[in-house]
Amino acid sequence: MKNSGNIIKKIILSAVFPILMFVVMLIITAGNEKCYINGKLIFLSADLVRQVIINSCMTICVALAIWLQLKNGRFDFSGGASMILTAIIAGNVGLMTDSPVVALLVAVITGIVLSCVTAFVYIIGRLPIIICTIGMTLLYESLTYLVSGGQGIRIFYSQAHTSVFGRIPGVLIPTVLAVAAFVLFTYFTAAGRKGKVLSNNQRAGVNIGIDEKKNVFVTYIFTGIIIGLAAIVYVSQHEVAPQSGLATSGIMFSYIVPVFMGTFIGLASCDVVGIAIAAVGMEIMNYGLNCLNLGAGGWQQIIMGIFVLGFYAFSAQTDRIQAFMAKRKKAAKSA
Amino acid sequence: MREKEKVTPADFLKQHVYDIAAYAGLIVTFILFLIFSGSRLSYNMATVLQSASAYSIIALGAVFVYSMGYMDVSVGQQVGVYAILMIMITNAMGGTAAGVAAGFLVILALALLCGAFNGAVAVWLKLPSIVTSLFLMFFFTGAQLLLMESTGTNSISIQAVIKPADRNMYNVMLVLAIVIVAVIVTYFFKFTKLGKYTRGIGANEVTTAQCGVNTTKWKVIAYMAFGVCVAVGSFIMLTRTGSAGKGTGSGYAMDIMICLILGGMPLSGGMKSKVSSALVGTFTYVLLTNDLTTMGVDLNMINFVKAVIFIAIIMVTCRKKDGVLPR
Amino acid sequence: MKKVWKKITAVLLAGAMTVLASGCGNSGGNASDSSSASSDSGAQTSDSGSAPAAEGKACTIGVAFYTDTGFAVDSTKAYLESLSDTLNVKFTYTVLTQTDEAANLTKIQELISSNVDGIICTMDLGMTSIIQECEAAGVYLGGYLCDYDTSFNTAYDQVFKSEYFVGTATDGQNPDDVTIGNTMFESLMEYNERNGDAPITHVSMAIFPTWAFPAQQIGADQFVAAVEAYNETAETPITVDPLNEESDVLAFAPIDTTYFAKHADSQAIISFAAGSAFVYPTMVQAGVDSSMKLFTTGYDGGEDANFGTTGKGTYQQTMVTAVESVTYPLVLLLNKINGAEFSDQPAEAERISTAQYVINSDEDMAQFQKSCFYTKDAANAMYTPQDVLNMTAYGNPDATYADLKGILSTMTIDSIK
Amino acid sequence: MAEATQHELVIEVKNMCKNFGPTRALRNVDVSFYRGQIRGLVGENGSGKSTITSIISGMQKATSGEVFYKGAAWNPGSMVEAQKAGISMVLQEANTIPDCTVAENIFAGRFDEFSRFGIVNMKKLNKAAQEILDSFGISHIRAADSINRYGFEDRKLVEIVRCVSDDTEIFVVDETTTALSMEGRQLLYKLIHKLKDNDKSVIFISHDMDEILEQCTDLTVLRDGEIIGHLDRSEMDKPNAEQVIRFMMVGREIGDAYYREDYDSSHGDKVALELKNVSLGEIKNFSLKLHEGEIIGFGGLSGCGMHEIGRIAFGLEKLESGSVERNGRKIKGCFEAIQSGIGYVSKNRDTEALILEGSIQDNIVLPSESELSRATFISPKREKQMADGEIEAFRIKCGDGRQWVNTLSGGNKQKVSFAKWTAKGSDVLIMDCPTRGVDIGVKQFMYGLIADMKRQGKSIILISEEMAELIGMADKIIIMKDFAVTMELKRDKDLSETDIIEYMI
Repeated sequence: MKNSGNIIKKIILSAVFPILMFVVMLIITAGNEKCYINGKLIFLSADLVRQVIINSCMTICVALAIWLQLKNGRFDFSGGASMILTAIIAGNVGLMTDSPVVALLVAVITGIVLSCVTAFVYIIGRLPIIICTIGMTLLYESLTYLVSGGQGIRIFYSQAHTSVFGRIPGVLIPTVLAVAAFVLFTYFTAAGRKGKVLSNNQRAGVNIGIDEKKNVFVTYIFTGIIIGLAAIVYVSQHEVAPQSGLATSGIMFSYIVPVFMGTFIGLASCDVVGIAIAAVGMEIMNYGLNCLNLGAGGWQQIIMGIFVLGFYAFSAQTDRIQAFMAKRKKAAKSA
Repeated sequence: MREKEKVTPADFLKQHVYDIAAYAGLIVTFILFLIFSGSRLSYNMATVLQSASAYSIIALGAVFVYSMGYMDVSVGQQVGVYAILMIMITNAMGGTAAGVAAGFLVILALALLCGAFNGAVAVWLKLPSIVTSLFLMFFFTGAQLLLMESTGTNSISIQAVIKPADRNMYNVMLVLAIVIVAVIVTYFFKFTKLGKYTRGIGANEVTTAQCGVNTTKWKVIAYMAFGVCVAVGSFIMLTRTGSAGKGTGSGYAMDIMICLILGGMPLSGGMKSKVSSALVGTFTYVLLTNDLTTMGVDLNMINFVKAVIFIAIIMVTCRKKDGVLPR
Repeated sequence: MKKVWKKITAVLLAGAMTVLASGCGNSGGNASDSSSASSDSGAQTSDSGSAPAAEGKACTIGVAFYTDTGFAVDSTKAYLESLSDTLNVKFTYTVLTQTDEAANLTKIQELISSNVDGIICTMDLGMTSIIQECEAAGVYLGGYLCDYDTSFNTAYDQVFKSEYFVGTATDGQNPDDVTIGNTMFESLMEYNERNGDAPITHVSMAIFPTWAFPAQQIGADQFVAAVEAYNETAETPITVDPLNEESDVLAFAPIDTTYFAKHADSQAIISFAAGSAFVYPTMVQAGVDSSMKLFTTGYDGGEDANFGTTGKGTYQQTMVTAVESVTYPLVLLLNKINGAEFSDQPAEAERISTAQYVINSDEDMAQFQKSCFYTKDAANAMYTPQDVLNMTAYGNPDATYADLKGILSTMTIDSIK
Repeated sequence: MAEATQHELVIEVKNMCKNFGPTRALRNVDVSFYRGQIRGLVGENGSGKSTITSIISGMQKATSGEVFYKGAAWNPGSMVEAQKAGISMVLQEANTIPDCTVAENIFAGRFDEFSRFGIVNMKKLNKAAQEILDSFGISHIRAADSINRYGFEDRKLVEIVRCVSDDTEIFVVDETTTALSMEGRQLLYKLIHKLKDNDKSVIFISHDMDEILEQCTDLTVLRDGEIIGHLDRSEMDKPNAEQVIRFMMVGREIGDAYYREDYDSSHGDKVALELKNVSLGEIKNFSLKLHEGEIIGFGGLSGCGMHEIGRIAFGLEKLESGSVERNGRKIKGCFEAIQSGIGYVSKNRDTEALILEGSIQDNIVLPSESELSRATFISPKREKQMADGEIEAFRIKCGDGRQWVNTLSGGNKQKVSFAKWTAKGSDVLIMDCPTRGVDIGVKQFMYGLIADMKRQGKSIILISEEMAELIGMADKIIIMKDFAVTMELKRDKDLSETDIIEYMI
């Protein structure tokens, strides 16, 4: 009984962020005349739900791919590049075969292959992960110019029958698969458990008998699956041009905020839920900003920056807050 | 008690393999440069000098930050905003020399402020300094867009003469600028507390702090030193075109990181950090890009070739021999 | 020891790869012996007094694109390469940024370093310093697909009066003679004629910021004026949502889904901004691609799948600049390099509007699909290599500047072979 | 050389050498281990005990020599390989994995045994882990709990549980007991005797002579990387066994210029460092006066709070109340501490005291840069002079000052972390376990140095886990337990370890 009560409490705690976001944006938009068309508040429309779901799904997929590596102690810079290259390959194949399902399969396979290549170079080269993945990012980005004649993929998303995974309800399929892959890996597989051990005490883990190289490979396979799924959502929603100069890291970074926020929010429940909720909250904010015409351009960047800093600064103080709370509790007890 | 060991050539190679690799990269790109520049060699030398000037000055400053094991992703946007501000201030003051000076002082002050922010706020709020620089990146991206929107054009030009009319004079000026900055940075990095402490912080922050070093203070100073170089670099970059736009400076942060890696700078910082990595890396990078263009490499292939070379070099310079995979 | 050598070999290998890769680039690009050709030209450029050969001297022209991929780039490359043998020109390419002057200057400097004799530049960013470089190196510069508006208005003396600037062929949106608003209106009328049962009566617009594309604001005003004139007599007047400064001006990011809420009654979007990249994706995402129509410019590939009555029929108009218009700067550059000049050559460089392929029906699309632009095949070009040679002053003594200018106005949808 | 002949030989080390750079840790060692034995390995720090076991159990490779395990050549590539072949080792340092459950800690290397198609059956895993814990008699540790909930001692027990399985043939206990309370020790003793009775072999490394004499069936003594001799049970039962063993270990009577010779505990009157009613966490109202020329020793089990006292005295901790003062000046951080002439040799030598990836010179001059700096300029020549002076004075074995610290042996590393403060000219030195992992020669050198410092009027806080060291060096010994002082002892010739121990446990 106590346990179920706990879960409900956790869920409510986790849900506070998007609800708060919704209320804040509602108040702001309601107070701004720009947000009314014919006396109707555009923030409160069916479009809000649709956009938030579509964009959250995209965010969740990418965020999970980033988080899976981070959780295992590696910061993988190349995730964005793998995703873009996968998206271009899968999109072109999907266009050729006229089948989104084939595209999905190709995306997952390509994602796995690229991730394995990254893992291979990492293991063989014994390079620090950031430097290694910067190199792989440059390589994958350069390959975006060499596949499909450097054209990227433009019309996959714009054809209704190929872009089913970019819209409701199709977008839910890759998202659910990505979440499933993440949960399966982290909470059920031996590799996930080993990864957890390695990330907490790498040397001890290796000494105890974990084959680190094998573990890295398996982790990358799962990352590859999630990257593939993220790629199919991405290519179903965007036109994908070839990239260069580590621009893909920018694409990846634009999804990284929910990762950090998610892990913090997830303290109240678990990381997957946290990331999902953070994604929803962020998208509500974005939609509200769009209603205010602040969704793009300079102000959006500045708001985003302040938001990131503020959130980070807040979450970094958790130990101070906890210490403060503990002190108060103690004081209350003794009193 | 002291036994001087004999240094064999093999040992020498082993100890200096990173340096050798970095310099080999520079030499190879330079030879290719000589071969493919053909009849316009002297012109092309000026080209390389000009495109490397801003990079090398900023990279030299970045040595302080990278030697602590930190990085700054906001540099590109800072350069952009500084260039635009410099133009706006100069033009507002009627394009006079005083305007140029005032503009430079303003961006210098801003750069120092950003340095202090990166150094101090990160410590106060217990944030990794990448987060504060991420914030600055967002902030300056926004500021750059807003500033350019306020001008109503996609490119604004400075109304003062900030570049000698004579091309040779200009090139000499650039060489002088690079040399002066390099000498100053070398001095501070090798012969003063600043460099010793930043390297110490990079190698082991706890130890350095326990040696009585106020790490917060020196972090701030290191970031500020970097800020000075960013301001100077922005000005040098501005002298090239005399104009700036929304994309000015974009990609600088990543390019400088690549330059430093190519020059053999360990991203984790520490005692192996060298000033020379900045110059070697920058010129390798600029020469490589130049070579690929003069050689007429297919546009779609250029990035691929660069990536392969980058991976080959890091395979040599960054390989770790340890029981566990490096993170 | 062994390991050390291994590492050193790796570096050298990387160097060797560079050489190899460059070899690939050369053989892929041009079959002619480039090294001798380029070194010759370097020496010959200076003595422009010598008598030009009919086929022109061997020379290299650098082409700086505004983007690295896309139909316009590929088809331009294909067309230029087809001219290479006949005109005795080798082409090398580079890509400029759209926002960074210093980066562009570097790219142009690199082109000059690789021994080009002339440059075709599709961007007007950092032009004052670029033209200085060209003057210093004795390299001529021409424009293509770009109105050089910034230079025209703020640096006319430095750029247009420079003897090294030959002029530019703009992409039909020259701020001096904007027609795009009227074109859009005509396409709308044509659509309503074809669809008399369900005409479009309410439209909204989208443009890029004025500072980047001044012609688009003018075009929008022109369109509104045309509609107002029409409404005075029409039975079913057309409503145009006035341009909302915030939501309808795209800061080079796709329009937002809230656009559709803000223009809830609109049946079609008249996008002066490149619609297939900045408007259409959002339409698909919001699910309005079958209920709303899009009149726009540019062709990125794939638009034909939903054009006119095909597919969802979202696209009802697009406009494309023919790749053959590159002949304008090319011919002027070749004249300069070969020391020849038209008898009616104007004293200062000009910017000339190119006629556009206006595609606003299924038939137009079918016609467009035969063009060099669409097929990326020079065999479909309007002008053969010999035609181009005949346009030059040295290849054809009778050729005139007026003819060359005239050619730009012929490049309409109907002239596609 | 008395060998128990009735036992079967299980592992044999022949002519083994191991060099760490210039240091020779093992010199031509021959030793055999038999089934049904608990063989103690004793010797001073750095005598090579751990080196032998770590080579046998795959942690490192021998420079030369051979090992035969069950009759075949044995050359394990990793600890994993050794463990699979039946050789398990419990290390001195904490080696559990934080943020994971106890069960995960126990089965980290063996998840696959509980997996089908790569999916781990956590229920089965937890159950198996609990069964093992129960069988070891430590049911108070719950398999499904996070390891973070348990203290150092329980974690050590989990480690032991992780190492020992049915397949274990050889079990190596490397100075594990220091971390354990009596209860934990009893558990471990029971375990090794059970293994012995099951005809397995146990290698037991400890500094606790009583423990060794009580628990081991055989004993091997090492000194400076060489086997000095073997003792069997009967020899160990002789009344003078302890003295014999000690003599074998040290090679001469203890007291000969090893520790301080004088028993003069006088010191200056001036207070060099004072802690006034300091409170931090568990430590409440702690006060201390350190005088000029005084050596105060702190003893206790790890976790008793003595290490924290060292950190507090150096200004590394933010105090809840009270103050640290030197010459009337309050010390609020290590910067002020160093400025007022305090130096600190951390017990975490490799992570706190030294920049491993830096040269000897870099390390030595780091605290003194301010003194070396002349109008911002730091002369490389003066730096080199300072470093070379210290290298010379400390007789640090190295090529030159540019050699990296991580290539040095433990003793020489420790010399470098001392040299930092002598170069700086610090008058008060706080040393936390200064002779941990240091070989006997260096140890002797250090003691000599500490004695010299006292004579020069410098003040020293000596925090140590080795009681002999405290007895041998300190003017006053403060024994701590559970973050409080349990006893203060004056320097006395007759002071013995047993006198101290009762206040520690």
